Order: sequence, then structure tokens, then C-alpha cells
Amino acid sequence: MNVQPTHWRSDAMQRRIRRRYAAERRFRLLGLGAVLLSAAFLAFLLVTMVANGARGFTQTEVRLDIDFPASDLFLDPAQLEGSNADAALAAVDLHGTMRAAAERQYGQLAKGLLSDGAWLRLREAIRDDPAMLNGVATLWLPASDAIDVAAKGAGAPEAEAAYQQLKEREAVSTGFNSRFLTGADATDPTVVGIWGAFKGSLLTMLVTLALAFPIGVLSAVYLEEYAPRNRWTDMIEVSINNLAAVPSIIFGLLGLAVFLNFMHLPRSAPLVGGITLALMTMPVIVIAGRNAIKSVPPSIRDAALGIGASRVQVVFHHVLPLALPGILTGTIIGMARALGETAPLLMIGMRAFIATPPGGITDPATVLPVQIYLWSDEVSRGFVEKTSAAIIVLLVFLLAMNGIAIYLRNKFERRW
Amino acid sequence: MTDTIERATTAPTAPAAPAAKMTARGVSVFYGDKKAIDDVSIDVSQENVTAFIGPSGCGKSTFLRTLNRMNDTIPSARVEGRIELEGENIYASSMDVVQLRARVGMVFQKPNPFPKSIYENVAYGPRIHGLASGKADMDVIVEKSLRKAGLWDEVKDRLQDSGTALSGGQQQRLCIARAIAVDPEVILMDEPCSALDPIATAKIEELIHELRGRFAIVIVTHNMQQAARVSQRTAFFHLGNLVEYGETSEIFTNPRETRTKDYITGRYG
Amino acid sequence: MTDTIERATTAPTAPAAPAAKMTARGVSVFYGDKKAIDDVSIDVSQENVTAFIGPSGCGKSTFLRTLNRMNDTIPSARVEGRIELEGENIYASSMDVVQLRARVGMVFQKPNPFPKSIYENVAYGPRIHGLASGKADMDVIVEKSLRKAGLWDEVKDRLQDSGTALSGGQQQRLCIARAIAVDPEVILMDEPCSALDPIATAKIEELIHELRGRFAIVIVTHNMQQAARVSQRTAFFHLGNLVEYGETSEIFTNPRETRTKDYITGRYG
Amino acid sequence: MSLLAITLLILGLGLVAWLTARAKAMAFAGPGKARPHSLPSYHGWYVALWALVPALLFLAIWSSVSGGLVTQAVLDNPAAANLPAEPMQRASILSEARALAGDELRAAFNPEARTLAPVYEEATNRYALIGGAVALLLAFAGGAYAYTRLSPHFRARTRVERLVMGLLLLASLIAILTTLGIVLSLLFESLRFFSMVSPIEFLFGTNWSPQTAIRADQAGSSGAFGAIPLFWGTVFIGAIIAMIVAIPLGLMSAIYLTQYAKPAVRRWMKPILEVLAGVPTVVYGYFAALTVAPAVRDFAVAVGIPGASSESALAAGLVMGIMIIPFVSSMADDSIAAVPQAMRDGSLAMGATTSETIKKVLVPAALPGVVGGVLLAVSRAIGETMIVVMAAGLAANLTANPFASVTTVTTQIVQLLTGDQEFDSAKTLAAFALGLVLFIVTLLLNIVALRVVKKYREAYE
Amino acid sequence: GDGAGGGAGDARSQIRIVGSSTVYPFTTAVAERFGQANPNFSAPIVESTGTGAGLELFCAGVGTKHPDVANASRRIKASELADCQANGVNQVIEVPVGIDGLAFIQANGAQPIPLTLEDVYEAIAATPYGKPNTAKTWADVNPDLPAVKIQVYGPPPTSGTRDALAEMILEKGCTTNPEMKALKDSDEDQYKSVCTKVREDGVYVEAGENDNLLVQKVAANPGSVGIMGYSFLEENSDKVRGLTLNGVTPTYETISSFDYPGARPLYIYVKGEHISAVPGLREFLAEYASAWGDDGYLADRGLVASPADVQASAKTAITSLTPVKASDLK
Ligand SMILES: Nc1ncnc2c1ncn2[C@@H]1O[C@H](COP(=O)(O)OP(=O)(O)OP(=O)(O)O)[C@@H](O)[C@H]1O
Ligand SMILES: Nc1ncnc2c1ncn2[C@@H]1O[C@H](COP(=O)(O)OP(=O)(O)OP(=O)(O)O)[C@@H](O)[C@H]1O
Ligand SMILES: [Mg+2]
Ligand SMILES: [Mg+2]
Ligand SMILES: O=P([O-])([O-])[O-]
Repeated sequence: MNVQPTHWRSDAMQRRIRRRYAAERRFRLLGLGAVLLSAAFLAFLLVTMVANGARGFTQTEVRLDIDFPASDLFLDPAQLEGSNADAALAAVDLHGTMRAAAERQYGQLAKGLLSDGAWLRLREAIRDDPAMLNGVATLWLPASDAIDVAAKGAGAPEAEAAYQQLKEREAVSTGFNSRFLTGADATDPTVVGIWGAFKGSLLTMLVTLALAFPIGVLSAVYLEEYAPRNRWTDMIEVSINNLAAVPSIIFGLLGLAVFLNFMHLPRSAPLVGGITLALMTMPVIVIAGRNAIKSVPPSIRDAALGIGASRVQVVFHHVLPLALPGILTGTIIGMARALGETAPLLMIGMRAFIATPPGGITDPATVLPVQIYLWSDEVSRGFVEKTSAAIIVLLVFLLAMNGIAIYLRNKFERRW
Repeated sequence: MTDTIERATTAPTAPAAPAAKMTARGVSVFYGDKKAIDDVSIDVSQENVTAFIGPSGCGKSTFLRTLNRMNDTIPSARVEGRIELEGENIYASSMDVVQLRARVGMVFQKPNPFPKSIYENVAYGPRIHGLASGKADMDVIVEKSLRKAGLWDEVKDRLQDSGTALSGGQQQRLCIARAIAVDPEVILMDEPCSALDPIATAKIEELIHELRGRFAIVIVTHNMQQAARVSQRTAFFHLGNLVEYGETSEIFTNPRETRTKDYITGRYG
Repeated sequence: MTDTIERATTAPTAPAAPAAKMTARGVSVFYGDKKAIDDVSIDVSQENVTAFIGPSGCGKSTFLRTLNRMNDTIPSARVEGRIELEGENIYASSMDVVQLRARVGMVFQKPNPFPKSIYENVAYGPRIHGLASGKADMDVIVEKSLRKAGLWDEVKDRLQDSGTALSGGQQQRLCIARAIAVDPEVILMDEPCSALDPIATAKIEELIHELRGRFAIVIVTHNMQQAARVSQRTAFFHLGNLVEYGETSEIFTNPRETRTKDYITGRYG
Repeated sequence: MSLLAITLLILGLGLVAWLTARAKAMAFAGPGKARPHSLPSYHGWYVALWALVPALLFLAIWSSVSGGLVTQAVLDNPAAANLPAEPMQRASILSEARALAGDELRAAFNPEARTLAPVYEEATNRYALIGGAVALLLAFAGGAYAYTRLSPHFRARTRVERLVMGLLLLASLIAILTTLGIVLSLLFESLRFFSMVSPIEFLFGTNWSPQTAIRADQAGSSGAFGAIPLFWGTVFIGAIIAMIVAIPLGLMSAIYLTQYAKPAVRRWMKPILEVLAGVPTVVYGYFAALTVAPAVRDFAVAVGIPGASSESALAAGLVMGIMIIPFVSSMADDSIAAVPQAMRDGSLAMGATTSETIKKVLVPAALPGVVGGVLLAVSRAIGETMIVVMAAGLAANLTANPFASVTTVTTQIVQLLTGDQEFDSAKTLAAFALGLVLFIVTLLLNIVALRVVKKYREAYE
Repeated sequence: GDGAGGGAGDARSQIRIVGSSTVYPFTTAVAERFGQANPNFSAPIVESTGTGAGLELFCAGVGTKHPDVANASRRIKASELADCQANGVNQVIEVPVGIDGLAFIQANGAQPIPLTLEDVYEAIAATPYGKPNTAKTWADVNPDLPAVKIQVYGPPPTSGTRDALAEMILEKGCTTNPEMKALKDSDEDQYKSVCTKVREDGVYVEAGENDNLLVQKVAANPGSVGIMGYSFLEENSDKVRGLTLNGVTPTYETISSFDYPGARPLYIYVKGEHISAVPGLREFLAEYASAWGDDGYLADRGLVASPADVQASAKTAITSLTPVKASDLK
């Protein structure tokens, strides 16, 4: 039929085939390379963060022996009974006492040995055990940033030397830094904690969830199940699709212009942050919700309608329960995105220095990613590892959320 | 094949003029501008099983769905003409569609049990219509319906199992039980056996035989042998038109129209 | 229906023992652990059109796809047994699957032209296999193939139009032309008319008649009348088994197995 | 009576309404009687809603207007006679008095507030009492009215469902409101900006130096608002460098994972790549600034490229590209998956190899979808903020040297709006104008992309 | 807004502080210590907005919405005080907290650039002595300096450091030229523009109110010069070092003695109207006073203590709460 019959076994044909297979192999390798390279980027990113951040969870401590009777601290254990302990402790100069004790014990080394916040530990120790005021107490207090960094092998030469001396005297140890998980922001990297930012994130997410989830699910139901096709619903649909792609910083501008400057809601508060992020998250939930609802087979709706269920009953008895896993997956993913969001919150002032965890949604607060951003700007060596440590905490949370989402998706994924 | 023809001929002959349960007069259905059903008039009686046959896309399902207003769920669909259920116009504004669908039940091509327990599948309809006054009442309804659908013995020990865990044929009978549970007057079936194996098909066909007389039954099928086996009256649709409607035995042995004959002898479809 | 029987009986009788182009011996196919084809042996000859019939899910498509190793594209699929093309084991490691598929062409249920021009659709195969040495050469191949597929006159003035812009029947003929263009020895067709209207179906059936003898043709169909019309040999599959294989006229008038008879008379499927 | 107490009381009333109405409706059904239209619980809901909705709505309105009424009452009190006339001071004294009255503040900034506090408290209580009484009355009236309407034929379900539908519609309107909010706030502030700076200069000027003086006796910069260098920087980083990284990697990853990889590999690699999209951008920014940027600069210095900066466009673009990979790959994945299996089978059945099938059939067929996906990715990249804020520069350079520093629209928005809070200077408003441009551009990109993708999907429907 | 609508969010229990980024590290340290030592008060909220922007916020009015304290790295201007008074803020209490030096920094490894005031002026002024600035490298400005590209990261106009740069460095460098001195008397506006306007051709990059970022940028780009408070230099001596100005290196001593040309006092401004209304404000000021001495913890953070007499008068200002008078300012 052809110009000449095909000779599949001819040499030319065989060569051609070999060439084609070589091209095939090359292409396949290229694809594999792309996947591996992308995965390698991720691995590199994570390894960098973990390598930097692991040290952020540890803290070097220095031993300090304080001879309270000999110190110029005039504090009677009896004053520390009951409710006025705080007042009594506030009235004395614990910081000075600590300094003096350090100088007595370490002489030259004492300057820049202890963290600025070390006296807090002293205060807590005294409050817990006022009896120590009667004699010599041995305390382990957080070392200064310089010593801490030196202990982790990256310090300046003088600090390294000081650390070696301390080590010979068995006066230092490096251990898990629980304060990092329980404290709030501070100016000194040795006493900073992420609990303040974390709590801010929690409160913000709470507001976001409380707004975005119901609104998102209800609009998804409306659009997917009831909305007539007309100009209005088209507009709603277009709005939602576009909102999902609007850069997050624009939501920040909206928050700034509307919630702060027009409605005068409190600046830096989780309330405003939460509303802003809710506006951003809602379209994500709507879109995920619509997909989940869409994937409930029409035969279920037909079945229910066919025995005389009303349309509202069809949705609330059948469609929503079946779509719920999908909706939840979408919600978790949307919330994870909101949890990692920084830019819009910068716009509404959640970037102030706030040393106490927020008590409610109208208190000034910051959130984890913003805290990371703020710490990343700090130059002190100690903040580098704290930043990475905070990143680890954030990533653990996000990965956990995404993991739950993937688990839900796999567990409830139905093939109808 | 001769065998089939025999069956069709020996099928019980329908009474001459049975009282019509539902009547359709001059019904046309449009999807947007497209006419899918053109001026169809038909009577459905309680005594007979009525079969709709015709090539794919001829409008059988479309017409069936107008009978319980399931086409309301398709935004573009529009119905003209008059359909009555026991003399009541079902497209009148005073007709409550929810109650209509309880009176005119439907069984679909693919078995579509709810992903709930067998019990809940059957109990759902009575519950939303408030047909049972208590748990005991409901138990009775569920058992009766499952019995009528010939499923009771197979599932009575596992009523709490999911309805979707049943085999295809059982699922379809469950769907029939579910439709029966709200005590309908008419049952519409859209190719109820096309997804089933021969044995399950035979069971459903038997069930239809048993239900005849208690409910007016309309069945759409693409399997002409099936139409011949289960129905007493057959309507042949083509391109949205009702080409021929009459006694099943007549249609299969002695069709009046050539289109009917061509279709029955497999020249197209 | 009597008409159909007539047709089947008058179909051209196949020569007694035609030389087999492809032979399958003891072929079983598994999807994972599930056996979809169980121990099937069959011969396909160039002189005859072979039809595979059987109820849905019985494994017709699965078996057809083993003949040009298209099942390789399904990761879970596994083939046992031996299939030969002109005496060569097509599952041997020395067999090049790319060439095999050029020699055993395939036409699918839904017409699937590439979203390219008509010309490019036909030229695609010759081009990847390097069958044409230049533009003029290619033009000749394209014209010849389209002529053989009976499409040339309809499309010769719009070879640059998209293949997807053709009607369904034309698209299917385009797919046949595409398969022919690489000069295959066998053409496999998986329900090639099931998505087409009666007129297009008739055209394709006519085309199959014309191609018979030049290519070994295997056709899967769910329309028994079609099998009777176009094939000389028919294989009846059921639940993965080859129940009966023989002359088409025999199978339709005088089936040896009751399962075959039940199927042909419409008792299931 | 506090707002909370009234609300609880009304909710309680609602519950009672529900119970009684349901009980009444239960009596409708029974042997020998016609089947009632709606289930008893729907009757319950109907009456409960009539009791609740008007009362709660009234309360909501009341609580928003009663503040003004209370203030008015306080102002009418003789004790308020000697308040300062200056509105700002007056307002702050009043708000303090309210805080004092509500025990939210210990002491007052202004002594006048202390004298006004008791007046405030008294007025607040009076209005709360009035509001509470009216709300309760409304609840009773609504419930009673609804109760009288109940009958076996009453379509309670239809009514209740209509309300549910209204609620759903309302929820979906929030999206329009948000869009409107964005557009209006951007537009409003931008108009103010454009009344100071001509749009022509803003859109086509090549000089960006917005840090104007904030006092008359200061010499700041000239206040040049030519945003071209910003637009260029944004495009350079987001649409050029990032895409050069993301398109090949994303596309090839998608192809490999969908066409070649074993299911097990695909099952693991796909979520792993998706993690790249889930990493917060602030982390990428930190990574870019801390690790990538110095490396890029060191490299540029080592090979002697002039103008190398530690805030290179390359570093930011590279990291942004990595972030975008999963985005491109999932879009490409979707588009390729949307090509009917029949296409692929058709080509393979002709004897084409997998890569030939991909290159000659799948990718061309999926191209519109892929292009749409890339457009979406671009729109994401140019709106991305943290990476560029942390890793890109501040200098508005117009350069094509990837090792030099450029600045972007989002970086400048953050620069202009953090710290400074003057809300009527061109400098602050410029951020909104930039935001408007960003919004419009991403919007257009999205509309075009979604159109393309949709058209493409329809082609294979 | 009407100020009387709104919700309960109007009351406030924390002290709110805005203003200078130079003073920011000191104020945050005090805020932190204050919060730790007084668990019954919430810690103050401190935001770094730059001196100018901070004073503007501060002067916007009395009430919970307005900050209580403004950090300033320069003295309040008469124009700003007038603004305050126009908005009802009459009790602006000035508290000098210490001294800072306007430091020019570069990365530790880079080639040193010993600067004079004229060099700085000629390098970064928009129109040195009235002629357009074309200098590309430091050698273009002064042949004795290395031929390193001029790249300066400095503060924006919202910043007090920018004002200090203009007044203490640029104007001084500018007026070494007698013509310019004459211009000051003849055409004040022209003089301001010629002497204090900074280049806008990308040589001088305004790095916002984040001095940490500035240190990082300078450290990452050897050859560039940063302008910022001395405390940041001291805190980051492992990364950056100070350039000599007219031969004087910025150190604690040279700044304390005002030998260093960039030495300047730092202030906080307190709103007298808020003293009794905001819980803890008084205690906060007391904490500040305890920290600014030679041996206070702020010294560890790079604050240069004021002379003893200034410290004493600052302490009186806190207790007596006498507002600053416009006549003292310029
Ligand atoms: N929702 C719809 N929108 C528009 N057209 C439709 C819709 N449903 C069906 N049609 C069209 O109406 C005509 C009749 O369709 P219908 O489903 O009633 O046919 P049928 O006889 O049931 O076919 P089958 O045997 O394939 O089920 C067909 O042309 C079909 O394309
Ligand atoms: N990719 C697959 N993976 C697993 N099982 C499959 C796959 N494809 C087909 N099967 C199963 O193999 C059996 C035979 O399927 P096949 O498609 O060959 O049937 P068929 O006779 O062609 O049916 P039809 O007439 O519906 O096309 C069926 O049970 C089917 O479910
Ligand atoms: Mg149908
Ligand atoms: Mg098949
Ligand atoms: O200290 P400043 O931030 O105002 O320069």
C-alpha cells in the first residue's frame, strides 16, 4: 500500500528504533531529574532549618552559688508567705544580688556571663522555695547569648575562651530550653519564647475559623445546590474565584483601610487579623466545599428527591454529611495557609514588640510567622537559631495540619 | 428468539380499558430550546405494567421523569401539556412536589442506596414524611417494605449494615423497598436492571410481577426481551415522539409502524 | 427478529481452515489478583472478520488489548499464555512493542482523533515510524489511507481542518485511516460503532467488508445483529471464559452452549 | 439588664415556642386524619424563628443605636454643660466616661470624665431596660402570631426552608462584599493619591523616590512616584526568573509523576512536592535571605559580575520559583489528566513511545491548560510578598542584571505602610495605588487564565 | 470616628509607645524588665516608627487611641509641639534618656573609608554646593579615599537619625564652603535644599525603620556604608565596625564627651494627660530612670549615659511632670 512495503526488520528501521528508545530514556531521566531536584530543594530547606534551629531548643546554663545571708538582699522568707510575695519580690533588687554573686564567684568572667533575664529564674526559685534565703543556694541560670553561642561552637574567640574556663570549673551545662516553648517575645535571645506568638496565632485562627468556616460552607452549599444561573450568582462565583487568587497583601490593605482606619477596630489585635485572614480563607473553603459537594454523586440527590425529600432536606440529610470530609480537608488546608500568612498581618500592625502573651482577641498580639519575620531581622547571633527554631515549630504545625488533611482525604476519598 | 416471541405472546393480556391512574395529554418537554419530547399522550393504569422502549436518546427517561416532576431539578427543562395523577394536575401550583414524589416513587438505572444502614435507607422516607409514630411503628414499616421487595430474608440479620455493601441486585431491591416504604401509588423505574447480572435481573423481573396491581408500574428498558417479559402495555418512543403505544403482545408480534418493526428487529439502536 | 436470523444465515461462509495470522493459546489475563480472562485460545485469520461478543464486563476488551499489548499501559494487568503474530511470540523480550503496535493497529470505541489537522492525524503514524521519505511521499500515504477508509472525498478539500471538527462517523473513519496508514497486518476494533448513529454505523460496516482480506480484522461488539452482519467468525465470551467460537452463522442459528443461546435470545445482558 | 441576659432570655423563649408549637403540631397527625403538610418539628421551628428573629434583630439594631442615644442623653444632662467644644476632645472624654461607667478603666485621663461616669451609667441602664422590654415584647408577639397560624395544612416546612435559603444566599453575598470592600478601599485611597500625583507619572515614570519630607522644615526626597522600576522588578523576579525555574521543573515533574512513576512513587512524591507549596512564605524569605542570597552574591563576586548585591533579583526569583513548582506541576497535572485517556491510547496504539506520545499528543493537547496554569502561577508570584520583602532590595533600579538588586511592588507597599502612619501623604497613599495596580493585574491574569483553562476543559467535556 | 460609638475596645490597660528606631532597643529592654518586675501590669507595646512619624502619632490627641510615650532620637521640633497643642496635648514631658552617636558603619572585612563631614556631604548630597552629584566612587569625592563604589544605606525622612544626619553632618559639611554659609542667611529654603537634600539616584538607599535589617545589609555587602545609631554598632561589633568621622572613632567615650561629631541626645516624650489614666505609666518611667545610669542595664545595650546633671534633671522631669515649653525649642 505504501510507496514501498514497510521493512520492519531493516537496519535503517532498527537504528531508528534504537534512537527513539534513547530519546525515550533521556526524556524519562529528565522528568526524574525534575522530581528529584524539586524534592532536593525541599530537603535542603528543611535540613538547613533543622540544622540551624535544633540549637534553638537548647540553652546553656551557668552555675551560680548565692550566699543569701551574706548578700545585701534584705528579704525575709516570712514575707514570701501568702499573697504579698510578688510585691515583696518586686521591691528588692534581685538583679543586683545576682550580679554581685556572679562577680564574687567568677571575678573577671562575670561580666557578660549571665543572661539579662536570668534574675527572673532566681525570682521564681525564691518564690518556690523561700527557705533557700536562709543559706547558700546553688542555682543554674541561663547564660548570656555570647556564652550560649560559644557553647554551641560558633562564638567569638573571647567567649570561646570564657566558655572553656567555665567548662573546666564544671560551671556550665547545655540542656533543653523549655522556656522557649513557654515564654513570650523578649529582647534577649536567651530568654525569648514563642508561646506569646503561638497564642496570638491560636486566637487569630479561632476568629478566622469561626467566620470563614460557616460562611464558606453555607455559600458553597448555596452556589452548588440552589443558586439559579443568573447575573447575580455569576457575580458571586466570579468574586469567589478571584478572591482566591488575590494576593494576600491586598487583604492587608483592605484590613488597614476598612477595619483600622474606617471601623476603628483595635490595632495589632487577633480580632482584626482573624477577620482579615477569614476573608482570605473563605474563598478557599468555598471552592473546596463546592468540589466536595459536586463529587457527591447526583444519584444520591435523585434518590432522596425521588422519595419526596425537599431540597433543603436533601442537602442537610445527605449531601453535606457526605461532603464533610472534603470540606474539612479544604478547611484545614485553608487554615494552614492562613496560619503561615505574614504580609497582611504586617499591614494591620501585628508586628509590635509584645512581651506578654495576649489574653483575648482584642489584645495586641503577634503571630508565629510575623514573629519569625521580626526575629529574622534581629542581628544577634542568638536570634538566628531562635528564628530557625520558631520555623521548626511553625512547620511542624503546618505539616501536621496538612498531614491530617491528606489523611482525611485518603480515608474518606470515595470512588462512587 | 422464537422463544422470546412466544413469551411475549403468552404474556397475560391486559384488560380492555383499565382505569387510568395517571394520564398525560399533549406533553412536550424542552431542554432550553431543544424539544426532547413532542406531544405525547399516554395513560398509565394500576393493573398493568407499562414499558417504555426506544433507541438511546429518544426521550424515555425524560418523559418518565415528568411523571413525578423529577425534571424540576434540571434548570433548563420545561414541560408543556397536562399530566394528571388521579385527576389532579401535578403541575398545578397547588400541588406540593414533595408530596407528589412520595405518591409517585422512582427507581433509577444504577442502584443508588444512601450510604447509610439498610434500615435507615428504608426508614428515611417514612421519617421525613412523618409516617411512623414511633420506633416500633417504623420497624413494622421497614420489615413490610423489605418483605414486599423480596429482600427481607436476605438482610434481616444485618439491618445495620451499610446499604452500599449489598450486591447490585440487592441494592436495586433495597431501592425498590425504599420507594415502597412511603406507600406510593405509582412506581417509575428507569432501566432498573441494566446494571445487573442475569440472576439479579430475573429477581427484579419477578418482583415487578408481584407488585403489579398494588402499584401502577412504569418501566423504561432498553432490553426488548425484558419489556416483553414484564409488561402488559408497551410504548415505543423515537426521536421524542410516541410512535406506538399498545398491548405488549401486539407491539412485539404485529407492530403497526415500520419504525417500531425496524427497531424491534435490531436494524438500529 | 426472524429477519435477523435470516441475515445471519445468509452471511458469507468462511473458508474451512484459513491460515491463522494471530494465534492465542491458553491466555489468561489478571488485573492484580483478579482474573479477567481465563485460559482462552483462539485463532485470527486474515481472510475473515472475527467478532467478539458477550455481556458487558465479560473481558472482550481485555482480551482484544492483549493482542497488541495495549494492556501494557495498565500497570496492574498481567498476561499468561502465549500469543503469536505470524509465529512470533509477541510477549517475547525480543519483540519490540512499538513495532508490534504498528503491525497490529487498533480502533477504539469512542472516535479519538488527535486534536490536530486531518492530515496530521493520518501522517502521525508514518512520521513517528519514519515510513515516508519526504513531503510528497507523505502526501501519497495520507491520500491512500484516507481513500481506503472511504473518507477521501469528504475531506480532501479540508485536510488542514481539525480532526475533531468532523462528525462522529467521519472521526471513526479517520481513526481507521490513521491505523491503516502505518500498513498494519491486523486491525483491532473495540465497539467501533457504539457511539455512532445508524447511518454512520452502516458506513463503517461497509468499510469493514471492504477491508476484509487485506487486513486481519477483529471487532468487539455488543450489538449481536452487527456481529451477524459483519463477521464470518464469532467468539462468545462470558465471565472471562471463551464459551463458544465458530462460524458466525453457526453461532447465531445453532449455538452449541445454552449460555450462548440465552445471551443471543436476550435472556440477559 | 445586660445584653447577654436579654439574649439568653429570648433564646429561652424560643425554646419554649419550639416545644409548644411542636406539641400542637403532633396533635394534627393521627389515625383517620389527613396527613399534615409538615412534620411537627418544622412547625416548632417556624414558631421559634418568629419568636427569635425579630427580637434578636431588634436587639442587634438597638445595641448599635443605643450607644448614640445614651451619648445624646448624657450630653443633654446639665453635668455635660461644661464639656469642651472641640469635638475630638469631647469625644475622648465621653468615651472615657463610658469606660469608667463600664468598669473598664481605673482612672480617667480627663477629670470631666469622672463626673460624667454616673450619668453615663444611669443612661445606659435606662436604655438597656427599654431595649430589653421591647425585645421581649417582640419575641412574645412574633411567637404568638406564628402559633395562631399553625394548622394541618400550614406549610411550615416551606417557610422554614425559605429562611434557610435566605441565610445561604446571605453567606454567599459576603464574597461580593469582600470584593467590593477591596475595590472600594483601594479605589478610594488611590483616587486621593492620584489627586496629588498624576496617573501618567505614576504608571510611566521611571523614577521612584517616595520618601518625602514629613515636616515643612525638612528636606526629604523629591517624591517621585514613577513606578516603572517597581513594575519591572516585579516582572523580573516573579514572571521571568521564578518562571524560568518553576515551569521546566514543575512541568517535567508533573509529566514524570503522571506518566512514568510507579503508583507507589507517585503516592509519596506528590504530597512531598505539595509540601513545597505549604511552606509559609516567610520561611522561604528567611531561607532566601540567609542562605541563597549570600551564596548567589559570593558566586557573582567570584566570577566577577559587576553590580552584585546581596539582595539580588536572582536569589529572590530562584526561591520564589521553587515555591511555585508545585503550583505549576499540579496545574500541569490536572491539564494532562484532563486529556482523555483515549488520546493517549490512540497514540500508543499507533506504536508511539511514551515520550513521543507526551511530546506530540499530550502536551500539545494540554497546552491551553498548562498555559492557564502558568498564568495563574505568574499572578501568584507577582503578588507574593514575604520572599521579596526579605530577600529583594529596596533600591528602585531599572536593570536586567539578575545579580543586581531590584525592588518590587509588594516590597514597596510594605515599606511605605509599616512604621509610617500618615494617612494623607502621597507616600502612604502610593501604597494603595500600587495595591490597586497589583489587584487589577492579578485579576486580569486570573480571568484570562480561568477562561483559557475553562475553554480547554470544555473541549474535552 | 465619633469616638463615642465603638465598643468596649476603647479602654486600654497597656502603655503604648511609638517612635524612634534608635531608642527602640532601650525602650523595649525597659518595657520588658518592667513587665517582668511588675506582674500586675501588662508589658507596654512598643512600635518602631521613626522619630518623626512617632511624634506625629503622639501629637494626634489625648485618649486611649493615642500613644502615651514617643521615643525620639532628636529633640521635638517647635512645629511638632505646636501640632501637639493644637490637638489638645498640652502636657508634653521631655525626658532625656542618654546619648547616642550617629555612626557610619561598614562590614568588618571591608577596606576602611576614613570620612570627613565634607566627604559625606559631597558623596550623598543631591546637589553638593549646588551642582549635580556625579560621584560614583569614594575616590571621586576625595582622592585619598579608596575607589570603592558609593553605596549608602540610611534612614528615611520619618527618622530622627535622618534629621540628625542633615543637621549634624550634611549642614556642617556644606557650610565649610563660605558661599553656602552666605546662602543660609540670604535664602534659607535654597540653603536647606542644597545642604540637606540627599541623592535619589540609587546611591543612597532608604532602608526604612529597621536598623537590624540595615546592619544585615551592610554586613552582607562589603563596600557599602550604613548610617544608624551607635548602639547597633556596639551590639554587632562582630559584623560591622564604625568609620572614623573627622578622625574620631565612635566609642562610648568619644560620644559621651561629644568629641564625636555625630553625638546627640536621645529622648522620650511622655503625655502628661495620660499619666494617671494609664495603669503603670508612672512605674514604667521610674523603671526607665533606674536603667539609664552608667551602670544601668541600658549601658550593656549600647546606651551612652548622659552627664550627671542631665540625668538628675531628667529624674525631676519624671516626678514633677513639667511640660516642655515651646520657647526652649527651635
Ligand atoms: N439535562 C439535559 N439537558 C439537555 N438535554 C438533555 C438532558 N437530558 C437529556 N437530554 C437530551 O434529551 C434527549 C432525550 O434524552 P433521554 O435521557 O430522555 O433519552 P433516553 O431515551 O432515556 O436515552 P437512554 O436510553 O440513553 O437513557 C436526548 O437527546 C438527550 O441528549
Ligand atoms: N484497568 C482495569 N483494572 C482492573 N480491572 C479491570 C480493568 N479493566 C477492566 N477490568 C475488569 O475486567 C473485566 C473485563 O473487563 P472488559 O473491559 O474487558 O469487559 P468488556 O467485555 O469489554 O465489557 P464492555 O462491554 O463493558 O466493554 C471486568 O470485570 C472489568 O471490571
Ligand atoms: Mg435514559
Ligand atoms: Mg469493552
Ligand atoms: O531613631 P530614628 O528611627 O528616628 O532614626
